Amino acid sequence: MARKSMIQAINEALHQKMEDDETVVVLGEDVGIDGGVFRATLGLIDKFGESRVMDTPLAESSIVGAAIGMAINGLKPVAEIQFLGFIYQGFDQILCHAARYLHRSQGRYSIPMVVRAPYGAGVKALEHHSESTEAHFAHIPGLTVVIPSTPKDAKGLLISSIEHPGPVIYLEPKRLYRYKKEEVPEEIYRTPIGKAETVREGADITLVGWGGMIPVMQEAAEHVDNEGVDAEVIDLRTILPFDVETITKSVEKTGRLVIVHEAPRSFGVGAEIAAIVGERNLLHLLAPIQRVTGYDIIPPLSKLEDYNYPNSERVVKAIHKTMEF
Amino acid sequence: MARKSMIQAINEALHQKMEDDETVVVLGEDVGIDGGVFRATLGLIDKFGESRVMDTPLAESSIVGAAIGMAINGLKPVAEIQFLGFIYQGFDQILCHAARYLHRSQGRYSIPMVVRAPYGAGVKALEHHSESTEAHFAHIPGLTVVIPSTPKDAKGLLISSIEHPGPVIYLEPKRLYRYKKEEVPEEIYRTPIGKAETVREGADITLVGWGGMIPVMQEAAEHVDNEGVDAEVIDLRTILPFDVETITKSVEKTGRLVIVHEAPRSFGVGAEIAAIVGERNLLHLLAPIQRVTGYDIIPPLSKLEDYNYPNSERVVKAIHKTMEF
Amino acid sequence: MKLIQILDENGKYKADDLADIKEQEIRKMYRLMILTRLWNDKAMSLQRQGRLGTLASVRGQEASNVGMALALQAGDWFVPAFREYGSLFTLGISMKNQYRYWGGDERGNYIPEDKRVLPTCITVGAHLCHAAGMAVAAKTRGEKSMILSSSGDGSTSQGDFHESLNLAGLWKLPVVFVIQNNHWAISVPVEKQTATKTLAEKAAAYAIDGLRVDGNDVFAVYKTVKERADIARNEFKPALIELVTYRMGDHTTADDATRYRKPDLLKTWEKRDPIERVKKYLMKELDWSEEKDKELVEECTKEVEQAVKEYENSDMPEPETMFDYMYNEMPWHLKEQLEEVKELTQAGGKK
Amino acid sequence: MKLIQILDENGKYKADDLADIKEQEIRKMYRLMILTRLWNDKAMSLQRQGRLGTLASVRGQEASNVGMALALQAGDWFVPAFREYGSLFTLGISMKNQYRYWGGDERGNYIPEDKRVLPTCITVGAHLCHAAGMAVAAKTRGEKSMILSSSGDGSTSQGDFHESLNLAGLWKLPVVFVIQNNHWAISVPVEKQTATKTLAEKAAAYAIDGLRVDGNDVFAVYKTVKERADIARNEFKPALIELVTYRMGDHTTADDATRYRKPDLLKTWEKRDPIERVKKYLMKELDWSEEKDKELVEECTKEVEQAVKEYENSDMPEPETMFDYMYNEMPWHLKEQLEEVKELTQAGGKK
Ligand SMILES: Cc1ncc(C[n+]2csc(CCOP(=O)(O)OP(=O)(O)O)c2C)c(N)n1
Ligand SMILES: Cc1ncc(C[n+]2csc(CCOP(=O)(O)OP(=O)(O)O)c2C)c(N)n1
Ligand SMILES: [Mg+2]
Ligand SMILES: [Mg+2]
Repeated sequence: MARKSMIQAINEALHQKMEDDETVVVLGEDVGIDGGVFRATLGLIDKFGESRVMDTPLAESSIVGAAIGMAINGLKPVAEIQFLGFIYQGFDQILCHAARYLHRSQGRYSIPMVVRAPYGAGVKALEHHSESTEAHFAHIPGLTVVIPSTPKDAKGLLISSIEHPGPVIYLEPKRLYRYKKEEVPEEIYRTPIGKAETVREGADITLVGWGGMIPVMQEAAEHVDNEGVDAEVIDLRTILPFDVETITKSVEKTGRLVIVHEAPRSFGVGAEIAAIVGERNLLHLLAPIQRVTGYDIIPPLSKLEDYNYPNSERVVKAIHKTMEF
Repeated sequence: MARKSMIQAINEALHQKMEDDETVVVLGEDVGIDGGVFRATLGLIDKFGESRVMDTPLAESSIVGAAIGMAINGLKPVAEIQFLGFIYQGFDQILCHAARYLHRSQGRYSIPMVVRAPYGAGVKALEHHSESTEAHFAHIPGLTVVIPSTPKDAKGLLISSIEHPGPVIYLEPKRLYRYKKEEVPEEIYRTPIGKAETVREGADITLVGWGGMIPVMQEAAEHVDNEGVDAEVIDLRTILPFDVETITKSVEKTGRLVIVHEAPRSFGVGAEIAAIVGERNLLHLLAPIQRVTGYDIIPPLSKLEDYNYPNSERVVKAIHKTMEF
Repeated sequence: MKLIQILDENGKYKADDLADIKEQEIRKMYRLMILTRLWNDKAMSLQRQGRLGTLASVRGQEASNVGMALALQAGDWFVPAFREYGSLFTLGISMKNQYRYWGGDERGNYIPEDKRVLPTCITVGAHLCHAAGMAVAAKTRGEKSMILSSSGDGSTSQGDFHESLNLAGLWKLPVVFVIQNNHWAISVPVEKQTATKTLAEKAAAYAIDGLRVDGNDVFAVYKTVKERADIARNEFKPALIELVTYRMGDHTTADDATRYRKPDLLKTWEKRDPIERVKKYLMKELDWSEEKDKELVEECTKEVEQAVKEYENSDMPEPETMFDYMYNEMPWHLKEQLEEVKELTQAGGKK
Repeated sequence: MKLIQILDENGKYKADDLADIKEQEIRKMYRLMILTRLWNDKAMSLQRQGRLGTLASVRGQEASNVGMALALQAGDWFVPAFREYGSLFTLGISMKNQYRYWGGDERGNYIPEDKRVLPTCITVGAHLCHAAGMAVAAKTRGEKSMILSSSGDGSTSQGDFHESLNLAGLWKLPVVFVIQNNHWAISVPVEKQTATKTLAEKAAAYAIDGLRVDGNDVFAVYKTVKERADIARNEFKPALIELVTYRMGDHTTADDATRYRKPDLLKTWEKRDPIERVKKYLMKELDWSEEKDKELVEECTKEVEQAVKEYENSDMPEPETMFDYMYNEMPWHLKEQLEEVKELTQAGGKK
């Protein structure tokens, strides 16, 4: 087993699934000779050729739309949207078509496709390059929305997503692409969709987050550990359908919940988690559920990026507030 | 004062604002000689001509996008999207541009525009004609999202929206277009954006909803009134930014909250309301907050439409459950 | 741009062009056009009686509908918008199911496993991208098949039209995009969609061939689409084909075209009726008679009535079916919601 | 399609075509191109030192940038994408602010009230719709002004390109769409964007004029855009102008073009440098000398260095400014969040 970064793990998953299943194809802007602007598709075109690794014109609606057609006609397309901020030109195709063909055709047409997109802040980029709008996809019935936070999960979840019979939005926290390396099994393996991972067990308070927030939450958990607060950290991994059981069980144990996401707070994914925990666990709650999130603003350019991106200090503050309630 | 339906009130607001302010223009599919498929723009073209009432090509991205340009260059466009289900072709223009020019230009360019769209089920139409996806717009920083539920508010809120200096998504519950008539003042008047309306005062439980749900909630409130439960009914009217004070004050009084919306439940607007009330009013809550909503499915075609659309029976059930907790 | 025509409104025809269309095929076309019109007439009357939902009438476009679908070969795909049920019948999709669909029952949109047809697509233009993607798949596999999409004049304004044609031209895809130019997008005449004189000339922007065909001439439609389907299938050369036809009815039953359309326009087009001219041809060339015609109409009427009967006798969809096919496997939250619905309906919820 | 050229790479020119460009204007063009290149070179080196963010280099496109902007008249609007800061300088937008913008400070995108210029638009193609809408407004008011948009070869694939040009052709809008065809969209060469030989020929799909210009010939760019701007302004006739130029650098500083681009391609285009050929012309015709040239470069370098100084001396934006201009009036939830931020930063939050 070799140590790999998340981007290497993603690249490996693509290589292996393309080898494993000749119906898997890759398309998107610059996915060919360039290997993608983050190198996720590096080397694919050399190995699998232009008919399976397609540099597309600069047109997101047809990237998603053509992928739908490919899926209907026997392929398993993995479409790359260069940055999540540019997916909106193809949003109609996702919401009204990818997510709906199975129902519209009453079971005749499954849409086994993956739309991959780097998301979130942390690389000091230009406008539209730092968006974290998973909530828009979570509110689309028929979709599956997946966000890994480690190299190992990135590979396992991408393989599961490619093998999934329906459309999957697979969001990659670009800040973690090269954040750390870890042992990643060589072979093809699956990380289950719909299952959260408890990355740190704790008795006093539950922290739920995903993607780029996991290291932030872990740092906060270590910090309060020194103060005698034992935090449980849950990596949600799948946003839709999310693993409600792991969350509610944890809250039943701890009685306290802080949700962390970098997306704007209002009407974000955190709201649904808070709402459902409130519905199911009201009597377990020892304090109000807190949300530590990006603000309801446009992700700032590099100079102010860090002020919007939740950090462990803000999470610790929320933990304190919750513990002291 | 004459009695008018909601669609008549909307039409009157458009006539009056176009007369009042020559920078107001209307554009969209079939808004000209046809007067719009629901007749919201009836008679405008005769009075104001083709240069101010523009039948556009069938292309939503440019309907929204051109409206943005008009707004930048001194007009106040009111763009009609024929049904909310078709707005997604123009979603990028709304999210990445209409909502962002003010910030992007650091105050130089305001975008005084309104995007009107009929939304929601209740007219037994084809696919995409019954969507209620206000949550997608609520999660866009920079937007204002307004939904009237009465003829009087429809006029007052549309006038406020047209006069608003920023972009407003104005959603019209098509089921209520001709639902009832009421006295609507002849003159130009404004209903404030951001203010909810308590349409029924009550002491025991708070019901919050908007648009097509208001009559359903009122019916449920009448029903439980007979059983001795005194329900307060709040018409939210503005979804973003919503009137948190009216809701939390009511919950502080009643200790119980049921949120009603026809949109899919998960990650809907109800989640944010539940989350924020949970944050602010945990100790006031006598029972878990309930959500009575459309299911997480594609709005069914006519034969099953009523099974997805929340009705007073479902609201009453939730009230019972909440009261009995 | 030249308008391709074989059979004119008076039944006059270009014999050379017609040579390779078999008699049997002509009879089939005629029958399918009549069937389509009868289905349509019946649907309109069902709608008026509240026995069917909103309907987009296909009256006037029967030659376009039938001609293009007949041009397909086994293995080819058909990707319709919403005004192509004549094509669907031609391809063997059941008339009953179309009644169900327009009657507000999702099950009507089910396409049997042995048909290469997509379900109705309401979002104007979106399905053109799907057609392009399907063509990529066919080409990747080296399959000898092609994709035929159909959409209206209004669809040519959409970004998706542009992106799909660009892809098809660039990647040399086995796809033919048919535009049924019926002159209207609801109340908007085609002259208000675009400044070009024809829609076919838009093909130039994608370096693909554009052709313009009399869409009320079933022979020309059939022949042109067939030729281009063959080229697409064998040579990977896409095409854009504009069928010049006319929407004789309202946009849908929810529309009233008298609000925006001068009646004399209709009269001009009535003379160009796609069915009448084939009848004239049949009379002149294939020993047809009023009597035979009446028989055929009666036979077709029976078929339509049988479909109506089956439609009206079919069970109401169960409320639980709203949750079907949302996912290949139902996730927990839908299971919970399904239970809610079951409880409500068992308690005698509103039907 | 013919390529419009006045000044070739050897400094040879068509005297007739040049007749109506004044000497003074030529000197101005030259100066602006040099300024742009120097600003750009400096920006690249600041970026390498971590003193600036990701930058899209404009090297090689100075003639396109400067020529099109100079063609505008008071009252006209300029609607750029992101590779037009040479145009912005030409229009009097401050060099300091462009450093701030590319340095990751929103304030750099502020456009002074007296300039009719839109801020940088990153979403490829989207701003073409805005240009069309602005042209509607100008026409509605009967104003004598026009809108000039600029975007890249990649943008021609977007649905928004199609929809905007269709609108412009249909409504006869006073707008000119300039495409800076620099042959690349990141790693994708223009031959992989579309099957057409030129981008200008796409104008046919909208019944508007398409023109193709040597984008490294500042005279031809200026003259052609000016002519079409006049026509747009006075006759409400839109146009599509393809400027054939070349991206001499990487896509941005985050890109490495050696991964996908053959070096010999660059050499060909180096010979076509837009600045060199004007220098040759100046030398031959306008009494220019190496000495004067050096002086000019020195003068411009000082200007650039002054801008750098101002940029680097300008204060960091306050964290609170993230909330500025989200709304014309700040709503309650942003006020609350702003208070959160203030508390955090006063408590010494991470800078
Ligand atoms: C994207 C989108 N916008 C709006 C509509 C509403 N609508 C339904 S049909 C129609 C007109 C379509 O015109 P055309 O494409 O010419 O097809 P036709 O109805 O004439 O067959 C419109 C605007 C839609 N279905 N999809
Ligand atoms: C809608 C959209 N998709 C993707 C991107 C990412 N991106 C930035 S620039 C670029 C290439 C642009 O090419 P072109 O239009 O030719 O302009 P150039 O960079 O050559 O000036 C891409 C794909 C984007 N900015 N917008
Ligand atoms: Mg039409
Ligand atoms: Mg380019």
